[in-house]
Amino acid sequence: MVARTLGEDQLVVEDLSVNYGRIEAIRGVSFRVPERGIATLIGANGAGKTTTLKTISGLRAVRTGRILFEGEDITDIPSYKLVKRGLCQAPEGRGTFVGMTVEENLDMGAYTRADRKTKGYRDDLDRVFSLFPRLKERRSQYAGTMSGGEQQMLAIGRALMSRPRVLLLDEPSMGLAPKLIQQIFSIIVEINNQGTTVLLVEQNALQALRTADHAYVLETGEVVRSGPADELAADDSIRAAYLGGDV
Amino acid sequence: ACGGTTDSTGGDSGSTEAGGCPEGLSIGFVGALTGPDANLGVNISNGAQLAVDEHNAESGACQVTLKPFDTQGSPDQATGLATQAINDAKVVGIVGPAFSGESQVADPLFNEAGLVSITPSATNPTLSEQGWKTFFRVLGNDATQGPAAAKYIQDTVKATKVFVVDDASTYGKGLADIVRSSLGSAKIGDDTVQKGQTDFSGTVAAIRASGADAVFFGGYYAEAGLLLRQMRESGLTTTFVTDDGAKDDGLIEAAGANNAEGTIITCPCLPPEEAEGSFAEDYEAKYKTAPATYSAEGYDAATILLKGIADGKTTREGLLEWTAGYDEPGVTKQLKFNDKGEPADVVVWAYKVEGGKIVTDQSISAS
Amino acid sequence: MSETTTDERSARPGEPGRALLQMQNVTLRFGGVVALNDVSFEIRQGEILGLIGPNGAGKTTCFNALTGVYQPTEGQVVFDGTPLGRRKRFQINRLGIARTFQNIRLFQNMTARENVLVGADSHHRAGVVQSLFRLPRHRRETREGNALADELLELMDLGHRADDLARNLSYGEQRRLEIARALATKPKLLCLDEPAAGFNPVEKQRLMDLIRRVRDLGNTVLLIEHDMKLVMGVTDRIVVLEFGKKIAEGLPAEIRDNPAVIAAYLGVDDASEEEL
Amino acid sequence: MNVSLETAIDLTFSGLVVGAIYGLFALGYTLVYGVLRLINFAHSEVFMWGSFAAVWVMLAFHVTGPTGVLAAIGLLLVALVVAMLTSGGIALLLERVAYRRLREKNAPPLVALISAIGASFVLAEVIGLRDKIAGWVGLDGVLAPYVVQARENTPFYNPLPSGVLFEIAGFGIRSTQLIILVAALLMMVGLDQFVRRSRLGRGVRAVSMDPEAAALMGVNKDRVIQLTFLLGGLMAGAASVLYLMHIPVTKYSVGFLLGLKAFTAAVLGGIGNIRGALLGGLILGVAENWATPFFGTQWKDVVSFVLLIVILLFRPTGLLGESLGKARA
Amino acid sequence: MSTAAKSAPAPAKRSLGDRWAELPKPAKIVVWVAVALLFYALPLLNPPFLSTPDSDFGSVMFTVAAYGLVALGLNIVLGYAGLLDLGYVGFYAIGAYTVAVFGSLHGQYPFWLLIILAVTISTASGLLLGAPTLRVRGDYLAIVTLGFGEIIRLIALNSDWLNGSRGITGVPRPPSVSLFDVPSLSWNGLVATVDLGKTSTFMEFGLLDGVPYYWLALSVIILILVGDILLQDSRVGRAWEATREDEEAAELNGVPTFRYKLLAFAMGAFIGGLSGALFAARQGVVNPESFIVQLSMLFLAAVVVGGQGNRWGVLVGAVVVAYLPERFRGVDEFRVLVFGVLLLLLANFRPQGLLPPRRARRAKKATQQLRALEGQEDKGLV
Ligand SMILES: Nc1ncnc2c1ncn2[C@@H]1O[C@H](COP(=O)(O)OP(=O)(O)OP(=O)(O)O)[C@@H](O)[C@H]1O
Ligand SMILES: Nc1ncnc2c1ncn2[C@@H]1O[C@H](COP(=O)(O)OP(=O)(O)OP(=O)(O)O)[C@@H](O)[C@H]1O
Ligand SMILES: CC(C)C[C@H](N)C(=O)O
Ligand SMILES: [Mg+2]
Ligand SMILES: [Mg+2]
Repeated sequence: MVARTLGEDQLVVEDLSVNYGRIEAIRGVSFRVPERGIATLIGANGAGKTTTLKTISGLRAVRTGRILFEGEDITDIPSYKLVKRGLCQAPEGRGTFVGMTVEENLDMGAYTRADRKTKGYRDDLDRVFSLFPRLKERRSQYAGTMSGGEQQMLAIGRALMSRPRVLLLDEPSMGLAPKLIQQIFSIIVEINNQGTTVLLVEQNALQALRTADHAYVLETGEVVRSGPADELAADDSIRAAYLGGDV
Repeated sequence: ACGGTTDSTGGDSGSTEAGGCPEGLSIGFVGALTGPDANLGVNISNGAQLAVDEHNAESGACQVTLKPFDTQGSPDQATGLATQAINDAKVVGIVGPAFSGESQVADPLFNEAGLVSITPSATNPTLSEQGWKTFFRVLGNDATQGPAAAKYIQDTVKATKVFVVDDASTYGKGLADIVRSSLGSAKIGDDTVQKGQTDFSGTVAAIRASGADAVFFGGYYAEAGLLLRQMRESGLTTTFVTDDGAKDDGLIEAAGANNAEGTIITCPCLPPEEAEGSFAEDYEAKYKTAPATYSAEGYDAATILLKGIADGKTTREGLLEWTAGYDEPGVTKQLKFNDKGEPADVVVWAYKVEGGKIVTDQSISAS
Repeated sequence: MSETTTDERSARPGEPGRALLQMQNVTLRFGGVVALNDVSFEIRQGEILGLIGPNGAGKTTCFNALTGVYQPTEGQVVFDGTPLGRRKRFQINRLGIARTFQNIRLFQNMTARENVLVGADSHHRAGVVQSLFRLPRHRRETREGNALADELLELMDLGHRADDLARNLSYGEQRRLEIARALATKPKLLCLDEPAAGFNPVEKQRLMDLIRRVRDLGNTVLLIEHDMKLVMGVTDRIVVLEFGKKIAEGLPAEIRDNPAVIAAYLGVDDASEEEL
Repeated sequence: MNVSLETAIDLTFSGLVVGAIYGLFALGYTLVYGVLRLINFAHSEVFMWGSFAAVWVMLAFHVTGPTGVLAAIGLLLVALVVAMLTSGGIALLLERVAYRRLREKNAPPLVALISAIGASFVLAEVIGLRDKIAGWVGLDGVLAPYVVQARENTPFYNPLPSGVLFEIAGFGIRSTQLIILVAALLMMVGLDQFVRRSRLGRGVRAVSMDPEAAALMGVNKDRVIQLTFLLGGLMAGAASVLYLMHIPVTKYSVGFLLGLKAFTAAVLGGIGNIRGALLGGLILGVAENWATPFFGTQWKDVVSFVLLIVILLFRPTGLLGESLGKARA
Repeated sequence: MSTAAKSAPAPAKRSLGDRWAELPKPAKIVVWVAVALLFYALPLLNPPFLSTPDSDFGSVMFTVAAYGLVALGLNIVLGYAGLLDLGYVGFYAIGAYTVAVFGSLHGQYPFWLLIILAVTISTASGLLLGAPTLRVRGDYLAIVTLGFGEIIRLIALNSDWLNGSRGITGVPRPPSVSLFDVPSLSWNGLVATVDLGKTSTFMEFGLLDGVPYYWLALSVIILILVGDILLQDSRVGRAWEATREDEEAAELNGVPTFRYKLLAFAMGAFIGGLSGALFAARQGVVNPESFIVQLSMLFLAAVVVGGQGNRWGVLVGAVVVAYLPERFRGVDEFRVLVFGVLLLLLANFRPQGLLPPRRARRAKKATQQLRALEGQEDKGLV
């Protein structure tokens, strides 16, 4: 699957530590995502995956370490500025705007874009709608009344509307039907092929490892393993711990 | 220090000292010194202060201070302040409370504590009918002011259709109700507004709709001024008649001099310039302004107490007895009370706004 | 916990056990959206019934219809012989239906035990007077409630977290606490809405065991889940919805091979399924 | 009571005038509620400061009564700008002092209400004690006209001569009233358009629904919040000048009762909704006026509260309130 | 419920709370009684610094107690059931007016009957207000209740039957049973002398001495506290909290939330009415002006500043709100300003309240245990 030529490191995380009060959620996490690459973070519940993504997006304060985006230090840059720079996250638990319609939610994805109401914008909207026909069908339904999986589609679609150069996805397959999960992963590959770098956090480790180039395994806040995704997927201890082993 | 623990509340321990001069002796002034209708209270307090100063300046006088209890004109505040005054054993007499509403709540407490209170201004007639032994007032009440106002409206203004507005206060509503019944069928419309209200559009519309040729307002100057202004600004030229609670420059200020022109004000108070002796000059010398509404009455009320103290009545009981039996000329009238605490001598005056000032018009005969 | 008798719970896959709950031609519309379209199926005493279908098929809506959150536009839900009609939600709960939520909804600022106690309280009677004067009923119910809570927390592997605030529990613990709370209401029917969402395979495995244990204690379980391994591994029968309509019903093996289900839901080439 | 056509027009028109002021004032409550889901209790003081700014402008220009029309318009515009800036500034200060820290600390929402009550006391008392405060810094002499009788009514001298413009069924529509009504409506329409056209409206709604997700979409939460406070403040400042043109006195506590009305108006119309504030204000103003001939002025507040309660029972989120798609079970 | 203490490794430094929890029951009772006695004796001890220089300490203590009672009541509504009531003063007013109307203006009923009437009528009004309006959503409930409070005041102010703005005087006091005199202390610096000149007569309810009223109110507080403790730790208390946390989830777990909200409202009204009745009996007069909206805000401030949901906290809050302004009457005109600043500071620097509810404390405790488990040291922070 690593047919693409990877560029330079676009996103670099160095020695990152983050606390919730006095609880250390992650400790000294380091990894890098090359341009046009797909990296994945896997790990059990509470390992610190979400925290890592939120910190990259500027939602959590860093205790130590730094984050580089396209060579620039973005450690202390607030999240709303990062979107403009091309870094966007589809948050865990969806975070749709429940009182807005589907269409308004998608529009929020394009909040920082100057080209709203232009063709480019409409094309993007059409693309999201063609990826998720259900959203088109329900464009004026309140997001809060959408089903769990429909909201998940909306969250991903919304993130796409910002035309990110780096897309952070936090458990995009959560709550989706099996058929749609396959679809989601092919969408990830597709947008990656179109040039978007992806950092993927997944419980569905097997799929994630199949999609990604490189993988990092998080355990209680620390990176305990890393390597090319296919190698890890073949590793017995990883299989036992995260892929459901021999069931 | 002196007197040891004379802190007892009823004043019983103090009676042994009759004739002496306890240190820190004071009389209290209970009334609004701040708040929306503060001018009225300040005038009275100034009058009383003048009396105190004059008393203290007498050689060998027992030094007295005037202790202010600022009710802001609110009965709610008055309860606590009255209790505070009662608890302060050094306070042997009260000038006030100034307004009827606060009198209503404070006087029963004074009565229970046996603390004499002489009001220079509260005019609600029911105050003297509660059987309070400590209640005295040095001016006529609204049972005379009300009919007098009605008489003036009908005889002098020659209005036949009168719209009566009150502010729901003890005083304003009490007085307005008396005016209403005195007017009889000449009263063609009614409204009650609220203290603190500023927008009177509804009332103005109702007045216009009634086609009244005179409006009587029972209440204080803050609301009277605004109502008047809004009437005039909406083009109503109806004669505006109001009461002692509105007899203050604050009325003219709130209404605007042009709008206030020609307003009639009734008051059971003596025009200060008519006061006996050198009161007006002394007042002006001290405060750099002419005495205003009820300054002279305040002076009189304080004087009664101060003369008692000078006579050695430095206990609450002593002063109460002294006041009940008082019969001497004051600057406003002969000061002498009946068994209800009402003054013997009562006159109601009409005033008029002319050239941006309140000037004396005429006295209205009571009958 | 042990209201059901042994013979009732012995209903096995395919066996025609007594129908505990019947959806009878239920239709539910939201404006133009038909979330449920003439859906009928039944849940039998003592079984684990899987409810699957694509996203937005109407599974959660089904839960909402049978717990009183929404009223069916047409048709009715019959529980244990009684039509639910316009019963209030708490009344339906007291009839014996308990549920968990697709998005966890615990009483965040109460301890784990208190969360379970709220559930246990649903079949208690003590009111203000009883509580104020610590009358016998209050004391008995407190005793029983605490015993039940301990038992259930233990069952859900939460014994050590009994006195922690719900919001301080980890995600998986919160999911299990939700189940404990629902069980505390002594339901005849327990409805689980995607209980394994966000779990990794190991945790899913543990959850499967748990669900079986709950069933073995005499409960009937209605399970919504997208994880096929879990669904296939634990359910006795499966009902499949698509666009608000029932498109299939049967044993897990039948469903797995049902072409309509594959087309609508499972997808043709389910690689992960093969591999596992 | 028989109400003639003239009286009906009188009651309705003057009700609309007051109602428009309520509506303008109510925007501050609605905007802040829209984004923070909090009742900005100190908004009444934002209004009050604006009114004093306007009074002081007239004092500074030694206005003591009607002037020529052109001069009057100039003066009123100056007063309007100064009052709006003052109120806007106070609103920003309020956000900074009473709200920001609490937001950062994720404090329970009611605490913000208490913080706002505290701020409201402080803001009101500073005006109520301005004579004393000026005394401390030794400026009481210089500032005398601005600080006299700090607790009492302070008059506003309207430079605009008022006269009847035209009559409807015998009722004279006066210039001041018409100006107030038109100005208030214009400002509200302007704000509504601004919020709709700019990204602000969307940002506000997003922040109120899910601040974290909003940040991830590129919404600068702090900026959005500041902007809502600022806009609410500017509108309150404008409302205060219009109010003074209608009722030419103010005092340190003027905001309280009016704020209560404005807040009621906001809720009546559906709090969080700009057009709702306008609608609520107008309805409230008219209803209050009509209460007078039927029940007496003393009952008008009861009438408006009962009206509010009845409306809420039938429309639980107010007249134009959005029926929020709630998070589902 | 001390299992947590058992299972968790004991933190290095035990907090006061832990040590208290470990005391044997008789010892606890002794401490409780001692504390209660201290509170009864407070106005007689007249402690220097604590005592109010500018107003009668006994009267101030009564006011504090009345506010404390109100705060306890509002705490049930707000702290437990999570209902924002901005018109709580309405119930206070109803309680006060009931006593005044039937004790003075339109009747001469005996005092204790008046109290019963007062709580009955205020509870009924709580039910009457709650039944239709408790279906209204959270924030809207705030304005509905605010309106209710205003309506009550306006009715009192404008209805002739209630004497309008004149208010009602001659409200009956509790029947006195003058038994014996209790002297109070007088302080000169830090030296106390027994002041025989200033005595309080044991249960003589007169005009001047606020102390017996304080004793009465304190006794009522203790009764309510006991009830509050028993109720909160019961099915009812849990149902309230569950309703506050997540109404729908509570409903689906068998809690009839509407009924419990109404119950909380009614109990709040009961306590508010009771407090109002005591207030009227102490004042001897009631007046519509005593029941303005701002008072509701003060009540609310007491609950929030103290720590909503914690009964001890809200009592502390009541002290802050009722006592501090009296203590510092010296700053007179600046009282409100200072109070405003104080509210601002408290809100910003103690957002959880002076005594946060146990849930916040429990969360903190959990954090500590977690740290202890992780083998980290517990630096600072009790
Ligand atoms: N708001 C918070 N307050 C306190 N602790 C938190 C908070 N959010 C997360 N944590 C803790 O931080 C750690 C890492 O959590 P995080 O959500 O990053 O894990 P995760 O790997 O994303 O898990 P999951 O697979 O469940 O999403 C956990 O121990 C968690 O309990
Ligand atoms: N209140 C509502 N208003 C409008 N449409 C609604 C409402 N509630 C649900 N729907 C729609 O009904 C359909 C069924 O939703 P439901 O939540 O039952 O799906 P689901 O099967 O649980 O899906 P998922 O697996 O994604 O959770 C969806 O298309 C949803 O958008
Ligand atoms: C000072 C006076 C205007 C008071 C008024 N006469 C009253 O009775 O309240
Ligand atoms: Mg996560
Ligand atoms: Mg669902």
